[in-house]
Amino acid sequence: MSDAMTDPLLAEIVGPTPGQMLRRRIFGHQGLLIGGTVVALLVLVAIFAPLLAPHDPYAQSLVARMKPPVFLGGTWEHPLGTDHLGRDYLSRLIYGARVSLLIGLVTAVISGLIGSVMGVCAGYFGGRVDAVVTFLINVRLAMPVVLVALAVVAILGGSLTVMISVLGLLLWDRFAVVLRASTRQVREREYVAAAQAIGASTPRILLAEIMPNIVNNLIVVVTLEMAHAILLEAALSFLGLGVQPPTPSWGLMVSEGKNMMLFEPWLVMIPGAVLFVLVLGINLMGDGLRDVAAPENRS
Amino acid sequence: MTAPVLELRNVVKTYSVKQGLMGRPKPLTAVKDVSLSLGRSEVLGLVGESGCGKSTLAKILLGLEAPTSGEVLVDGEALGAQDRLKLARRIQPIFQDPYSSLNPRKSIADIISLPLRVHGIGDAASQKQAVREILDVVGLPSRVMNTYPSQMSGGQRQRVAIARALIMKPEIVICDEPTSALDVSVQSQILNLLGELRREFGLTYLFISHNLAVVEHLATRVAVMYLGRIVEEAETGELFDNPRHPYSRALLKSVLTPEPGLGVPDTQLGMAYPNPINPPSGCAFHPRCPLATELCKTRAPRPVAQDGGLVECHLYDPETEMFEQA
Amino acid sequence: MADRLLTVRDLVIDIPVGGGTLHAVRGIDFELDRGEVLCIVGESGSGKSLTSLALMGLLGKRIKPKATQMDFDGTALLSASKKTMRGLRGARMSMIFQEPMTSLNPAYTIGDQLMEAMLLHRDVPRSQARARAVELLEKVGITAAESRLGQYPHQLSGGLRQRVMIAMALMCGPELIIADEPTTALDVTIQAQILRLLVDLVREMGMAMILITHDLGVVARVADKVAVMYAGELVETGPAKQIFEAPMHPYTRGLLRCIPLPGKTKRGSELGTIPGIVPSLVGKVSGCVFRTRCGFATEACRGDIPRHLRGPQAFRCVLDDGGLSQEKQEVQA
Amino acid sequence: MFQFILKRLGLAILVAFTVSFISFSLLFLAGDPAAALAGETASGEDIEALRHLYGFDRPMMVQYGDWLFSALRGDFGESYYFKLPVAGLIFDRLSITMTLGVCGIAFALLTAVPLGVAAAIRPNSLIDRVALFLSVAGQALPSFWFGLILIVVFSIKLRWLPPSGTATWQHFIMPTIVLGYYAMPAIMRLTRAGMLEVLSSDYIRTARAKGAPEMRVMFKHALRNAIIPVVSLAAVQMGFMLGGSIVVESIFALHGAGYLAWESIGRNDLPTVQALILIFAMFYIVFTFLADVLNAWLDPRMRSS
Amino acid sequence: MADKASGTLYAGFTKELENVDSYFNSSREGVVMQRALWDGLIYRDPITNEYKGNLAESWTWVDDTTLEFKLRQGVTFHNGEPFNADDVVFTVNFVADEANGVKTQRNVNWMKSAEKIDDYTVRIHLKKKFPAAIEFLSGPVSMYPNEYYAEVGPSGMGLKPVGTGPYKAVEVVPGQHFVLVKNENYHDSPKGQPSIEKVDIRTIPDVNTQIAELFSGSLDLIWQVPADQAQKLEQMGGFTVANESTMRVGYVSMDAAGRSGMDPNPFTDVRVRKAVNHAIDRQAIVDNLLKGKSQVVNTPCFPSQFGCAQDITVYDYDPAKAKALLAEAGYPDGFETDIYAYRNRDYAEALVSYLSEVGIKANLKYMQYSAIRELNMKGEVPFNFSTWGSYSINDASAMVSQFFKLGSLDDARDEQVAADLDMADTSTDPATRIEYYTKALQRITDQAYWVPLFSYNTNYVFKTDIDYTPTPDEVLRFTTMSWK
Repeated sequence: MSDAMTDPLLAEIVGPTPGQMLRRRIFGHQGLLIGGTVVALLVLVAIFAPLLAPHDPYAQSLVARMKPPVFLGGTWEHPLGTDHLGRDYLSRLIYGARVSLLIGLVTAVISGLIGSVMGVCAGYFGGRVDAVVTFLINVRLAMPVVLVALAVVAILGGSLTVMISVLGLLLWDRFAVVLRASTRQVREREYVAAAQAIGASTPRILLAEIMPNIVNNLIVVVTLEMAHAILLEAALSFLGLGVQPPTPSWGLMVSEGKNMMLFEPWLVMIPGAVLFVLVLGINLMGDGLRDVAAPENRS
Repeated sequence: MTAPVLELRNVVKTYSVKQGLMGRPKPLTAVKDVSLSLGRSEVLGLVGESGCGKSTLAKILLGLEAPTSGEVLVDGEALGAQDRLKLARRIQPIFQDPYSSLNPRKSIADIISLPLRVHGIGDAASQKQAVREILDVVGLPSRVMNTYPSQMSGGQRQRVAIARALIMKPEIVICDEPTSALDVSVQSQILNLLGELRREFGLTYLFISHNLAVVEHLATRVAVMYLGRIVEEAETGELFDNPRHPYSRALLKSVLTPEPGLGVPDTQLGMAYPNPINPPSGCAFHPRCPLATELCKTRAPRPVAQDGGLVECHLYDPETEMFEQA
Repeated sequence: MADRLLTVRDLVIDIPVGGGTLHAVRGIDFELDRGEVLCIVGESGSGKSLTSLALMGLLGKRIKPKATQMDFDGTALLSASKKTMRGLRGARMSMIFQEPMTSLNPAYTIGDQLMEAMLLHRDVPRSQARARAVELLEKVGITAAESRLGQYPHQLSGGLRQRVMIAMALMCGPELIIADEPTTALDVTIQAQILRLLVDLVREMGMAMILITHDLGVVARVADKVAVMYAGELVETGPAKQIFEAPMHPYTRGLLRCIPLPGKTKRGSELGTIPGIVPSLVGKVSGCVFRTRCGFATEACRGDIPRHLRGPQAFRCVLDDGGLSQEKQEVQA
Repeated sequence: MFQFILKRLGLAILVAFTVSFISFSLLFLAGDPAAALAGETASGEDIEALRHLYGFDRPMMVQYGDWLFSALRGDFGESYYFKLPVAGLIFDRLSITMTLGVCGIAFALLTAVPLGVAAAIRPNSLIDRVALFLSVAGQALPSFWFGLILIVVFSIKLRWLPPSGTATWQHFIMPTIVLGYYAMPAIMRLTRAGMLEVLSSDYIRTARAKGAPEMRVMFKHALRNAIIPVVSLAAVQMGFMLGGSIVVESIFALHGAGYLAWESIGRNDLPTVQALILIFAMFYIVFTFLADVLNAWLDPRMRSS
Repeated sequence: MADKASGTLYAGFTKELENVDSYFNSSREGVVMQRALWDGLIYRDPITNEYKGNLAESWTWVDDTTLEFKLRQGVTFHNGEPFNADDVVFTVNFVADEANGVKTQRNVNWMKSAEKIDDYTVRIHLKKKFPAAIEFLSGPVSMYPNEYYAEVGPSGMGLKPVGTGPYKAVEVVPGQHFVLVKNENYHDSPKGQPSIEKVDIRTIPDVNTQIAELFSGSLDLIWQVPADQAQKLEQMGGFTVANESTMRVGYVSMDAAGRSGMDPNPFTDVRVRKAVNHAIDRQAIVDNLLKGKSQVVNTPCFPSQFGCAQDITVYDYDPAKAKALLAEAGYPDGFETDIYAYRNRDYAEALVSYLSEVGIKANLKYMQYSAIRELNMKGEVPFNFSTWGSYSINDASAMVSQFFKLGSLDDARDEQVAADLDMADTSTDPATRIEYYTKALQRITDQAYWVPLFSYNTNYVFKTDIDYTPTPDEVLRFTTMSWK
């Protein structure tokens, strides 16, 4: 039997499904795999913090303050030593992962909701809606984030809730910018016109036709903004206007350790390094996701 | 000609266009007072250069844009007054770019069944059955239902787009350059399919194209558009055998058929296509027209009936002195 | 032998891709004499553009073309130094691209871009380059040429830009022009104008041209010689008249049948088709690549494919007549 | 072009007004400024008197109007803490912040643009990977931590650089690096992406087809186009940097405007904080405005429209 | 580089002064500057606590509300203006006028006016009987040049201070540094003659940076160094680390009067308050966190203050007892509350941790002092870790009477205590005063209205070639410093 006798259409459908392609790209992307692994590990650490932490992160022992970590001559009782109140540093780091990830995630969700709605509306409806959203983005970008966040936290008092609300209300700009652009792009696609011609309602078009095509961009921005929020929280906590002690936040740990930085540098190095690794992991993951899921938006 | 299923009466569409990033918006009249009618089972070919307003016209017919003034009638009913959903059952589009007209994140079954779901026709099972049937009609095996557009070739995608357009059995299909993105060998497949479907389902097409050879092959009537106006409209044979408007003549001359030795024709057209924001005075075609006179620069011609068609040129208007020269 | 300008023997272009090697162009041969117009015609993905870029040495760092011979007027293009190639490009061989909208640098004026090639290759003062630019702009039918020099590309329409591109290619009076789908992005009426201009200029200046297109209509009207390309191979070559009047390869015949001819094809009749799609060229490719879409395909098509000569016309097929007799029988039956 | 500038200016002014209103109302909700003003020993009556003296008992819109009108004339009121005009207070410190900002952006541009270009010329090469790593690491590096590490290494261990203050140019080296490194990744990525995009564009192929040497293609044809968005980004980053210099200034004890902002927040010094938010926002607005104008001038497509 | 050879002493300040004019700032650093740049009429020896004449040669009480001073002759201000009765009259009348807005009114609002008798004799009239007048005149009340001050006012004085003190200010760059040089014409003051030629005081907010500068040699002296760092510096050697106690007392106040609207409000129950007292290991905090000369304090005042009895009711650290008391009060599982704090976040954290061990979940609200104070005055703070420095006044009235006399900051609102304190504050008889202070303190501790915590200390760290002995009043005196 000759090749020509076989169904030509059979021969034609050889390409992988979008899902297969995605999987193939994911597993071929080093940065994504490394970043994803780091983030996954830290997420697991956060989830299983009570099982992993050797001590109660809040239990202080004023007679066992600033014990050095095991690699600097400490004991395995406190593998990473103790802080200025004699609390187990490792346990605080482990619980700190919860704080950082929680802040990152919830902030990204809040700002993501605000920014996506604005961006998608601006991109889809254009005209006046777009003008208003663009103006709001401009206003938001003009506000110095750190300063405004500091001021608000100083006014309302620092707590996890305040922190998350403030960051959530401040960090929506990138969502709006990116989703506005990608919605505009998708909106020009003929399948949107086709759906309109079919008689599909605007919410249906937004949710069923446009959303699936911009969700990749959204996920990318979510990861990058998560990293941004985590860094900002750490910076604010470092400046003393972030989450309140005794909550084990990594930024706060750096801030507390800073006092003894010149004598016990590990107090600063350890939480700073963990923060760096987490944010690096999230960024690698975000960059990777962009390369993998929305390669057209690489910049 | 049978009773028109689709009629355009004095349709005007004006956009406000910004020049540059921040320039002052200017009015751009993309469609200028166009009247057209489409009989049942007719294929009206619409030809013209890019920017002449043919795609705007298509959008108006699909209800994607509202005309600035004028009326669109479907079976004698004004379009604006009709329910959008009702309209969607009667008129469906096939777009130019099969890569952009299918949502890449949806399976073929999802794409084709979307009209049924939007209109709430049948349950999941019957929708699936309908998809299977329509796939058969457009010559695709039902296996493709679970694949995605990215897995298909351009020709197959265009078949999917046709299947989506036909699943609700519309009367009218607006084909906006349906083959211009395809290779020749695939283009002929799609043209054949469109012909078959028309015969089988008694479809009416508005067939927009810049490829005159294709229009000649498929259309029963042809309308030639220039800068928002229909400058000539006639039965296909009549137009191709005896083009009247100088623009139609130039267009026909530009068709390069694979016949060796004929050389590249001289269209005798002036170079520049005018800026639609500042259209020329008088007859919009006069700057490019080899036969233009002083009169053409100042006075816009009016449509004149000619052998069952229309032409809009002073040369054919018995009331102007140029008539004699033609 | 006529005044041979270009000889290509067994040109191979392999492109490394994710899953292996894409054998984009496989062993093609052609030659071109001074003053001749060769059209390479093929559908998308046939490798015709890659061939032209290979001639110009513009394939990029990742892609290394191979050939037993690729000579331009005695210069071996593949072994020439970068400097030699730069000396040829823009001076003795020029190229015109498909997209006039994006092929001009938006940051510089038309004048700057026109003069650049001349200033690079010829030791002339700016004033002379400028004079030449004005002369050529007038030649390509642009009015008020002098004032156009100060304009930026975005101020020109597509047709005008393509004229500027043509003028730019002509600045140093090249011996060979490679035009890659120069009119595809343009409207029909403009297409005819530009093609006419190009052909006239080529004839007037005695240049050779390689025109790459997918449009058989363009080929028929412009070409002296035609090379039909399918999936990286030249399936048929020969003089234009012969190819159109007596196409031998099943693919050439199939293509011609697909096109409706106003006045010749019966209106609304069934057009010819070529079923299926171009096969993937990644991995091992052997035999006739058209066999998956060919009505006359047999087991033999998997093996080596002979090249048949009919005077200046040549085609590759296992059948001596390219299946022509079989086709006639089918029509009768 | 002129119309563009005018329109852009209008937008900038509108943004400035909105920001001024937000910053004013934000801090207006901060609680009783009179109590903050009165200090440790004041009685209820003292506070009441102060409230009246400073006009805190008037409606908010009146106070805003008042404040804005004065601010337009360069009068931002008197600092609660220093009892000195805020404008002078900020003006004194702005030069340090500006110096830092200019050095920072210069550092960022001087490292990011060459790296970005080099990375784009040879994608996936070693230099590309190094550049990518630097940018990814830069985005993940908490600047407060980075600053502390630099102090430990360069001031304490190596004793090469002074840890704090502004006396000499050496004092600015570490703050410049910390601040500039914050802006570097984005600029690097944009340069790289822009160069990659431009290098794959048709007109670069045209330039090569003309026989232009590779260097000329890179710098004359490619960089000229790729750099346009970088100009905008640099301006935006400069705006962000000035607003974000709080952390750096507090680590290196630079008595600039950022540090004043942090201290003023701590002291509840309302007029100073309001003025600083407005001034930092104005910097951003002015820089982006200038960048847009510069962009329009660099890009002939916008220049002629 | 700072060293002995350069003759310049580089010192670090943490806090930026709002105004160098000593009447218009309220910080410790301001007091340091005040003692260096200006003189008071009287001087109190910080060691012996003996009052000596400074700008005044002698003083006498004319009556209960009038003091007469004989002024020292031949003293000139830094700008050459001679010092005489006009300067005293102007200064006193200026600062005593509330409208001029002296920052710490308490320092000056007991004076009514001053009156010139002759060029070198003045009288100061008091509003009412005020036994601490001498103490204040030897402390915060310093004399300004009348002509200059009238001309430039507080803001001018802040930028270019002029006094009679042992040092002159030659450069004032707000927020950055102050440069003082020795006053060569300094009068024969009990402060002694300055020895160090030049003092350059830089404002460096971060203690770490200060230490880094100390390491790199660009600072010679820093103070207010936290205990941990001071200890490390001492261990390292190469620096002199001196520790002195201060009068500042840390305490926790509770909403015993039930003003905060917390419902239920456990603090209205004396058993809960006692439980809180038992829950905190104050000695451990002192030993491990404050260190130095800090000590546990049992009553709401500093032990050296007149009338500040210590051995009344002492609550020892006994978490079991605390739990029992809580259970008895109906909170066997403890309760949740907010605890406010404005400084020493680590101490606050330690408190929170102790409280949580007995089941009291205290959410730390770390805020600006002014913000907490505002809330506190409205009675919205249920639980507050705070401190009080008593303006370094060695009298219990400076602390306990500030908080328990039904003022807006009084969370106990105990009329009995208020009445006793009133007796103690207004009596002139030391025995009566002691009796009533003791009575009040007894009730306060019995009722456990507060948890008095500890006294603070200050660490001074300086290069070994500097000779200096800090005093317990937390004032840095450049005059008593010298190079070895």
